[in-house]
Amino acid sequence: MKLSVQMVVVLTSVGLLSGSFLATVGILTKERVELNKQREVEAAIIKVVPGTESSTKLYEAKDFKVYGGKNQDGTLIGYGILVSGIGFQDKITLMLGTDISLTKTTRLEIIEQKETPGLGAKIEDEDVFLKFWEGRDCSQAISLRKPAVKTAEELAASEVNTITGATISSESVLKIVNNSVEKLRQLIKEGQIQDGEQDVH
Amino acid sequence: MTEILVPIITMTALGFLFSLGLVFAYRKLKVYEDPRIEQVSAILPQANCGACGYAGCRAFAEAVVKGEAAPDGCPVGGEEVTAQVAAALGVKAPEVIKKIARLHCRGSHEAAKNRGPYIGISTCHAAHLIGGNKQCSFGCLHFGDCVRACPFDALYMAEEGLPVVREDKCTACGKCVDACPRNLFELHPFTQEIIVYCRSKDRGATSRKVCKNACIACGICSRACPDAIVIENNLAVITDYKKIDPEKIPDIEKCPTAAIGRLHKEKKEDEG
Amino acid sequence: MSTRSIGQEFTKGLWNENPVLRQLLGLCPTLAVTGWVINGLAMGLATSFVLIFSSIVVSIIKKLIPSQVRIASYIVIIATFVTVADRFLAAYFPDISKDLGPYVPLIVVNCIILGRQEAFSSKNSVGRSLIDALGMSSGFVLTLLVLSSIREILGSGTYLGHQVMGSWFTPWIIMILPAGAFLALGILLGIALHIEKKTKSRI
Amino acid sequence: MTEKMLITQSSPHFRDKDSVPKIMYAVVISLAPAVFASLYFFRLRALLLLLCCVAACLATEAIFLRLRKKPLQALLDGSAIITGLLLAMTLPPSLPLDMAVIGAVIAIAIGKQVFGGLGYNIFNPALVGRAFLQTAFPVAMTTWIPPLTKTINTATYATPLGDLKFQDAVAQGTLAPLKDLFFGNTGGCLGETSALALIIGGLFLLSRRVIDWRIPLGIILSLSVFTGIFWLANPVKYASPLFHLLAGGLLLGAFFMATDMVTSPITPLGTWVYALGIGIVIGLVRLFGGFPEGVMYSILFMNTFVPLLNRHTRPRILGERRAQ
Repeated sequence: MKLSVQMVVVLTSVGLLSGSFLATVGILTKERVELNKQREVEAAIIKVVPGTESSTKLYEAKDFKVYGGKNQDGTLIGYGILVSGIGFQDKITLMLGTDISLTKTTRLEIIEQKETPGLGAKIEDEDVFLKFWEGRDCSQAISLRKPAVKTAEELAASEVNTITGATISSESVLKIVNNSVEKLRQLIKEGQIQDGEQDVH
Repeated sequence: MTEILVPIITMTALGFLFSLGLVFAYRKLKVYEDPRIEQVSAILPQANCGACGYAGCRAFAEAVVKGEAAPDGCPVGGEEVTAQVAAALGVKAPEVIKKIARLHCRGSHEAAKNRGPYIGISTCHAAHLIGGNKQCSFGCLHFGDCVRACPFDALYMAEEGLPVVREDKCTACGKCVDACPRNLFELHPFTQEIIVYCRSKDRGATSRKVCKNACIACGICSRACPDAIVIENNLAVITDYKKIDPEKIPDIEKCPTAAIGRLHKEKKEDEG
Repeated sequence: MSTRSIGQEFTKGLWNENPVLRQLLGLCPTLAVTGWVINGLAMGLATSFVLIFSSIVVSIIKKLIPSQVRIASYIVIIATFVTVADRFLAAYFPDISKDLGPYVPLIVVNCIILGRQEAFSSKNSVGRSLIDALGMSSGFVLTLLVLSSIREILGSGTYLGHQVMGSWFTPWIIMILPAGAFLALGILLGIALHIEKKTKSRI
Repeated sequence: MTEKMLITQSSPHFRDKDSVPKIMYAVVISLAPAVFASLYFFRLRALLLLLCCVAACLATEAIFLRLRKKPLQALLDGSAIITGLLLAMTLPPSLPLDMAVIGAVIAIAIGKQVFGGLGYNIFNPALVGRAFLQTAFPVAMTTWIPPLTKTINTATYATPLGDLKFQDAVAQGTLAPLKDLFFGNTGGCLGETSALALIIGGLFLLSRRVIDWRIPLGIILSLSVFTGIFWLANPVKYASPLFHLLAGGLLLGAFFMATDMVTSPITPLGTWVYALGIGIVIGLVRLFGGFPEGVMYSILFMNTFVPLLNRHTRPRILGERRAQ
């Protein structure tokens, strides 16, 4: 009997102590962790929606978040869509900036990817991939230009460049982007997203 | 406040519930085990070498507690372990004599004649299959299967081509005895001084031809000490080493081929 | 229990009982996060932190814990320190924390840590456990450092993010992929065995 | 020492006029047409790559023989030269030479010597070297230049299989003509472009009975059937079996890589399974995989099964009966 009591007491108190310790640590670090996350998102919005001074979260679902970028006067100037989807190797998380009418992309940022280094990982490369995503016509589905071209001028309005040797990664990004633009358009149509309602701050 | 309370309560509750589960398991699923098994097991060297003849140290401990094995059954642990095991079981420790592996061959590169060059897998087992490269079909093959088998690093291959036992490291586990395809190793009490360094059953004339250090069954040793040494199958065999009194039998050094000899004397010479 | 000197207690973790090279423990983080030196180092230090503090705590309370609940208690203690390490990285080094991903929480199941608690801290004094944990941690950190140095220099041409190879060098991308981890670890293990054999035969 | 001694050697005590060097040099001769074809199409680049690979393989082999304290004569058995030649044959002509040297060192060191040298390796050494290069330098290994016989003014050029995979060449009608594939007037690795040269070399090896006829036949059959089914079902989307046979490294792999004596099965049944498996895996990779070409990976993949195939296809001993 004594042993059983000892077992219960010891394990319970180990649990109690560890719980208290973790609670303290959790409180001490919580603020910073959240600050880090927020900063990262904010930095991305400022990049993808040029001219942004502050941002608001407009919609949140799993792997799909919409932020609004506002200028100095507080008027909404564009959307930043934070979205994740399947790439060649693993999940690709990216943020796409569009103008307020959802007709033109402003910029694409890759937040997280684990594509093949040297091939698929070039989706993070400014000169090979990202610069071809600026100012594309997204009022219709964007398509991929194969084989790759040298300059953005050679592309049609709603075309983006492919990466030589990494067609699958390029296609994955394209698919994620087209889906998310379509989804956002649907949400706006349904009236689920309105101008700056849920303020982050 | 919830930020503090929720983790504390969760962890405490989990600890409490799981400990209840463990108490239940401990009580209901308990298998009775003789506590002495644990005790004996803790004393053993945990080398799990199998020299005792059981699957491992734990199995040996079970056997000792059941009375199936003797407390001195662990050759690796030696005297100390035997004493402790015996003490744990409450029996008197039997007198332990440390054993050691000895090589029964003196057919070095120089002494034993080659049959011819050997081309093939360089292990004793492989060479033994096709008769070996030595003219003597009983002697050491020099490929060192025993050295590789020794788990205690107690064997090394000497320049002249014979494995040498490091007395301080040998635990008499018997791995070399099993490894040698020609059964040239045997475990002897450490105190045994006289040893026959040959296993050749060839007739004297043949053995003399193939190896300088072979036993040629001349019988000088057995005549000097008829109680302890006999000639069997053209080979001198020590039947009872306790009956040999090496001090009283100087004749033993008269062996014409040095196939029988004294261990500890040699050692003293080395040291001197 | 232990009959080694304090010095031996420390140095055994560096070579003779090096957790990765000799005991082949903790291979999951060893293979997974050593593509870059900074990640390898962070992983090594996080594991060391958990190992050292768990060893201290376990050796302090070893007499209080009945053997029936020891594993549960050790795991709770280890998991607590792992959570601390995880939170700390997330708060102060968010980039590294993101790179290490699930491998920080996975320290809980790193065999090196529970292994040392079971094999050492639960039987030895606080001082010895601390020395043992320090030795094992140093062995682990050093191994990760060597492995990640090889992989980063060959795989990216950089060291700690600084370009060290000239422009003539094309990075061997295989080295930062899982295949490169296996190759590098295999060669490292081979070298370790070779050295071990050499030193042993000389005695 | 005039005394005559008996040489003691383990079995098999077997005399044959074939020896390792003899077989190896037969392979070298059979590679000659493909080597000349590569020299014709890619000129100096091909020559430099071939020399670099062979020299690096020989040097690595020599270092390892030295480390293992084995006689340096083993260098002359030709096996390292073949590894070097075969590796060079599987490299794109524009590959920088330092990469080729790294590949050759890996092929001999990791592919062959760590297993114990000739006869003990599990994988085809040349393919191990190539697999390493493919993963280490994916960009350089997938950049192609047109053959110098073509007067196209572009720096880079796609292989026929690359066109098929990434450019929908069948639907677009831009598939390379079979005539070009047959003579070798296309982009690709050094030794894979000219089907004609490979067939001449392969037939030479078959006539000398250096290689097992079942392996090339099995690979060609299974790939033809596999791609043929899809082609018949949808000729607009899929290329014809003949295209698949002539394009890429299939013939090089079927005649020279998969037939490596050390890494292929020894029983007839095992050989069939091995060869058919290679063909099907090539088909799977080419039609549905992420890479345009799958010969290298499929041979390496089937190499892993060789010990298993040998064990499970062992012929019954004469007179032995299955246990009731």
